[in-house]
Amino acid sequence: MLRLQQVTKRFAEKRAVDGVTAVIPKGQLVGVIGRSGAGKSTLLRMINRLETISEGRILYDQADVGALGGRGLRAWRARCAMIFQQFNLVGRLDVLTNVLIGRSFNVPTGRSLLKLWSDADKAAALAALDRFDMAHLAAQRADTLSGGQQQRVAIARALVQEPDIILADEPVASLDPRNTRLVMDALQAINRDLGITVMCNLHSLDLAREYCDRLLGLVAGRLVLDEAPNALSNARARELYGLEAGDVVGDPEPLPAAAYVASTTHLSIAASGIPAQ
Amino acid sequence: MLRLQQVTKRFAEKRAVDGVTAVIPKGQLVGVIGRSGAGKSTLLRMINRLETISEGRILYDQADVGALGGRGLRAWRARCAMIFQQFNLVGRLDVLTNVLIGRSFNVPTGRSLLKLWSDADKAAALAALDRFDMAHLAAQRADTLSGGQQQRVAIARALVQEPDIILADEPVASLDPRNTRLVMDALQAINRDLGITVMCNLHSLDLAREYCDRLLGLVAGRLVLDEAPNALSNARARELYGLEAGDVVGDPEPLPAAAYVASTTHLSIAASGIPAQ
Amino acid sequence: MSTTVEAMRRRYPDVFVPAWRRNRAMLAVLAGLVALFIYGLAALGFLHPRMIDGLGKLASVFVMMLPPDPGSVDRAIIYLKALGETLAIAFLGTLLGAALAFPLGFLAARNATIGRVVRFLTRRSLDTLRGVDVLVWALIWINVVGLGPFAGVLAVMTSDIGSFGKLFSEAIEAADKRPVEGVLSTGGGGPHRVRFGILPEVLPVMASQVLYFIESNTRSASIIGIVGAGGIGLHLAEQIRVLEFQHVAFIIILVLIAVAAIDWLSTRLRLGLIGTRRVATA
Amino acid sequence: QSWKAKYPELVFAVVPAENASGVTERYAPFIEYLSKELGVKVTLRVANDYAAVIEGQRSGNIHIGGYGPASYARAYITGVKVEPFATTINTDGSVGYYSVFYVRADSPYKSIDDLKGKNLGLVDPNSTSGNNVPRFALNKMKINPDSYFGKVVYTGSHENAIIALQQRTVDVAANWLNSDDDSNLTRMASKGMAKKEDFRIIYKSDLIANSPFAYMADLPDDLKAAIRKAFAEAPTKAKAAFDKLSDGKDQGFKTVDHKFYEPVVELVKFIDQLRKTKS
Amino acid sequence: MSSPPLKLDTPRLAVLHEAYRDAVRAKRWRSVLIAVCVAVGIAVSAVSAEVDLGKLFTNIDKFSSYIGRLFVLESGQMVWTDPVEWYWGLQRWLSLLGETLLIAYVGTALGAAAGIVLAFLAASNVSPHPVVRAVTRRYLEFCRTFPQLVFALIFVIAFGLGPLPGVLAIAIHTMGALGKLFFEVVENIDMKPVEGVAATGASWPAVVRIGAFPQVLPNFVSYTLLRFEINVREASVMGFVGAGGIGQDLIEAIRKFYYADVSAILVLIIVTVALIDFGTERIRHRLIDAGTSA
Ligand SMILES: Nc1ncnc2c1ncn2[C@@H]1O[C@H](COP(=O)(O)OP(=O)(O)OP(=O)(O)O)[C@@H](O)[C@H]1O
Ligand SMILES: Nc1ncnc2c1ncn2[C@@H]1O[C@H](COP(=O)(O)OP(=O)(O)OP(=O)(O)O)[C@@H](O)[C@H]1O
Ligand SMILES: [Mg+2]
Ligand SMILES: [Mg+2]
Repeated sequence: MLRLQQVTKRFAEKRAVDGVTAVIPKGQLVGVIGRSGAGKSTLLRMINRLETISEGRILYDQADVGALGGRGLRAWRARCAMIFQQFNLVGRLDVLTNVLIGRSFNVPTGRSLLKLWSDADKAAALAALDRFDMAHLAAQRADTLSGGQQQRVAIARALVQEPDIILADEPVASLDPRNTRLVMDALQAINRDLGITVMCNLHSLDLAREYCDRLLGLVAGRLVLDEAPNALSNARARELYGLEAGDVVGDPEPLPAAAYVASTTHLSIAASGIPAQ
Repeated sequence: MLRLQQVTKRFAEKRAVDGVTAVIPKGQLVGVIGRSGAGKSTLLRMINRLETISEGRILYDQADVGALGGRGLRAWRARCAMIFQQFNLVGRLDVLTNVLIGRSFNVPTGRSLLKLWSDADKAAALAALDRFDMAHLAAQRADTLSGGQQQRVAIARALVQEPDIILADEPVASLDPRNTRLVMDALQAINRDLGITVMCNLHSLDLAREYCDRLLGLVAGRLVLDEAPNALSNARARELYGLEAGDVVGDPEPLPAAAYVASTTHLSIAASGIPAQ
Repeated sequence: MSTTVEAMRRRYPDVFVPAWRRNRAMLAVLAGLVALFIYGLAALGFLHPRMIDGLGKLASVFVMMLPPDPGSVDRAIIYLKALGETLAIAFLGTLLGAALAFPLGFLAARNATIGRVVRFLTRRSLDTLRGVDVLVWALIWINVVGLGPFAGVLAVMTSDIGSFGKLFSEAIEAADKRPVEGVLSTGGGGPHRVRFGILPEVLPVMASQVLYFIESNTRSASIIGIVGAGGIGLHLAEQIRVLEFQHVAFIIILVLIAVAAIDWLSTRLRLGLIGTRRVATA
Repeated sequence: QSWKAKYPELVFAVVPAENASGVTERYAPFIEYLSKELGVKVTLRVANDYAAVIEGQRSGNIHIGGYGPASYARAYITGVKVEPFATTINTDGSVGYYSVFYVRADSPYKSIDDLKGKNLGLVDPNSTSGNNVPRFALNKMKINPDSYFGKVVYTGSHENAIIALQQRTVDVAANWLNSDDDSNLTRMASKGMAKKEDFRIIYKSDLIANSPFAYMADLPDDLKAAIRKAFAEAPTKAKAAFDKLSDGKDQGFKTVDHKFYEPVVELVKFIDQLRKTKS
Repeated sequence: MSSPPLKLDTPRLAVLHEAYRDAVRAKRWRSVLIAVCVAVGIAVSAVSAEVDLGKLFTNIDKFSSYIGRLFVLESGQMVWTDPVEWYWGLQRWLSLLGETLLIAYVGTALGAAAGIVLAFLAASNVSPHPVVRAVTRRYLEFCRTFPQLVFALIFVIAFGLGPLPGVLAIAIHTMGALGKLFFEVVENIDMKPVEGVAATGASWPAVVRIGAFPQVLPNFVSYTLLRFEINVREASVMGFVGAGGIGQDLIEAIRKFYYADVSAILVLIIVTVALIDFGTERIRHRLIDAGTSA
């Protein structure tokens, strides 16, 4: 059970996360939603302790996550896998090694330093890659992959960690529909079948509604919404995102073009020096 | 008018883009769709000449884009703005400067190197940022921004270029629904009102159908689909993405969980040495 | 379990080949280097019993240096003045060298040069500048400006251009190419690419190299002594020659303090430029 | 005096002696005295290397140079237009020093003849008393050191030569000596780094002329005369300043000319000749 | 199109512009302050260092005076007319060069290996503990500040004459110098991969080895090889402990004004330096472009 108690993160005077309190029971699939810059990534990063916690506490079962250090912190990180918004792969290493990094807590340091992974680990990594159609690229350098390919490598890395919790920061942002399905289904399957807690930042309300057991909504760092997805009315969602009516789900009604043209005009004046091609 | 003639890109023996031929008339809003790794980014990068063209030709009006060099190439790039999948901002510079870089072709080199931007340019950049709710962050360093914020900076940079063509590589991948609307509407408004051609890689078929005049579909680098969005049948889309029936648009029917568990089991066996928390 | 491994092995046999067998050439080179190293140790007398006997004597020399003592207050003042002079020469010479090497660094970098021939010629010129002994540079400059600190500035400058040019070019080559692409895609030219795509990233590296060289030139100061600029190096060499170890210790402590000060400054400056982003690495 | 307009500043360059410290302090009062006597500014430059003084005089940037005997000869041979005009007189009235070979007192060696196949420690290739004179002397004995001795090593400094002898790295070592109670060995003994009784001299060279001061040959004659006069009068007119130069170990200056250094020039030429047969 | 200069007319833009200016004002002041400090530093140093540009420019023609003499044989001919005479000592010089290379290699290898480990302990972004960091930094400072000459002397007294004390002195100095350069490289890396590895619970050595090391390897290699090159050139300093090599012959030739020998040896050294540089380039580019074997 993960407990957030008045968790706050300050950057200089700015509060990126502001007094968030929530209890996340084991085995839930929680979606975190909110506008860009609302503090979603920062919240997940604090749980993994990649950011220090400015105020408040994060507890897992009885342990105070904020107070961990040394091997205890490493063990916690190994148990709570993180999928990063920007993938955070080691660009100069190949795909397979990037995935195997997920096993480093469990492998003696000496072996991992020399990259002497066991065949079993390699097989596990390949299986995870294969799951996302990526095994054939195992030997390619991570920084030559396409965006979606990198994202899938990052997810495979989290899976081979065999964590208790997965923190996924927009795991499907760069993926096409089929891979989006693959990944969300995989997260759901892990969650249902192995009882792993999943916290997932999502931009698509459709996906959030479809897959999550519960939604947390952030606005400017504050938790303003905590309910079951089907209880989330369109009106609430609109508030959260500051949308015009009807924009929440696939019901197109674009903003009046005039709103844009107003500022566009400035632009074309400003650049009047350029011959209009 | 942009003409692609048998355009091909090889990385070693791999063909990332393979003999793509298409004619894109002025003022179209073209969506490029395809699975992750299909070659969408590579195609856009070749048009901007960030990748050399291995075979074939790209023509704009009469000019051979592949043969450009020196100032001609710079002029071409200034006219064909690129929005990158990974944003490609200069992390150590502030937001406003990053946007103003979009004006570098139009400003005398001396002035731009000293960052002596004119008030008009600054106003244009601020207007573009403001358009996406980002003007208040103008002085923040780009590498401390959230993912979606970075994406919006990148889009603002493209807009201040006042291009003839905008090449947008998944411009909404990291954005929440409201910002997705904002950006797509902005691209549409530019396209409609100023007649700027837009080529846009998109992962969401919903968005592609809603906004684009025409869709190009890539599979393993080959152009397999070129039609109007409403002509795109679900069956075709399914082929393109290799999806199960019903997966294309918001109609959930996840893959059987068993398929995943099969490989999950391997994982947990492979790591049998670790105490289960 | 073994079935999975077997299955995967069948499907992706390459992955299961041990890493060392995949890269034999690399391994051979490494083995060669290690062998040469061991040969070197033996040839240079490291594996000699004398080595162990000698370790005991080390301490006795340090004892001779205690307590550090400049002899008299006058001498301490002379040393301080000499240190100040050395700092001035090192500062000016290094800065000039860096300024002249700055454009050369770009010409010598693969991703910023204006042509392969230019790059080749620049790199070889830099090699020459570095390859020529500082003593030779000193003699050349003495012909122009005579003995004195100015010759020291010029000699420091010339010998640093070669090193800076090389270091700068390598920092530039190692820069991330994504921001560069971002700038190019807007129609930016060479100068823009350098100014916005490369400079923000390499400037902190360059700054720290310059600061390091100021520090290093303050320390070594051998050229400065040769060209008759006095400086702390001259006093140090003198005190070593006459075996006044307590004076030596005093001078070393002076230099240590100066170096620590420069180091502190350099850290502040550099972190100001790059901004810190610390991760608890456990 | 017409030369004052042309030479408003005279540069006096010296190299720290091998065996003394505080060169700047030593010279400061003397420079002040010179400046007062000559009536123009005299600037002291301390270089760490004779090569710098030689180059400086060649290019006309140094008007007065303090040389070692060998380095003066070097300047002469390489065509620098300089004239030596003064050298120092030691307390005992001598105007030079000696090069000696030491062996350990407990060793059986009595003369160079006993040392065939043993190891010789020289100081450094540029040292007069530590390299050139020993080689010259050996040559006069018809000995080619590189084949006669087992190994010839440069130890780097006079102190190192003694240390090397102490540690039996070499069996015989070259060194300098002014007189029996003033030598490198006595100075090391006073520091507790060596014991004088542990070593024995088996060879002592002819006198090596003391270090000369030399001015540029194309200075005006009256300036040259003024400089010579100032040097000659220093011990009487400015005793304190003069004594500081050598801690009172010198009596005064002796006027010399190039002839006085002819033997050293010969010596150096001999050494140069050896060079190409060395490899 | 006519171009009426666009003013910040809309009030909103004016406000935004003002806010931006306020925000960057502090930064700009800091830049100005640094610039002023550097300028003052230059002025003070120029006075102290007796900079005299007039002298420099009037005498600049003498720049080539010494260089010109370097290429003349004793016989008065230019060196290239008689390469055999020019390189009369080739055999000896080559063997000395070999010796120097070996000394520099062993010294650099010892120093660099220690420097790598210490660098990660000293870098503020990956150091395991602030105390470790501070202690390591002070230690590195000591190693590179303590004069090589003194180290060598101490080692001579301890171990006797020969290359050993020279190599040890070089190794210690190299450790201090490279350790510092290395940790600054480490402080400049992209932290995303490091976070990625740390987030899996990897141990400190593993985080450093996998997340940071591949990023810094090209820089480490080039710094190490540059240091190797410096050590090749500076091994001559060690001449007085009996570890001279080619440098000692060079210094002797310079001091005795054997011009042709100076140029001959310099050319040998320059070629060596160029070869090392060339090798550095090859290795670095392999690491930057392709090498998955970091
Ligand atoms: N520099 C490179 N070297 C080798 N292969 C590369 C390189 N760049 C791209 N590729 C490969 O080319 C293929 C196409 O990549 P591209 O980035 O164009 O895909 P994409 O359609 O944009 O995918 P995504 O939707 O995931 O971003 C991929 O398989 C990728 O691994
Ligand atoms: N190191 C930092 N320094 C200053 N501000 C920061 C830093 N990191 C994040 N922020 C700010 O904190 C806020 C929250 O950022 P965060 O990355 O958590 O947003 P997010 O909800 O993940 O947004 P997105 O959906 O766009 O990824 C943003 O306004 C961002 O600019
Ligand atoms: Mg985020
Ligand atoms: Mg892509």
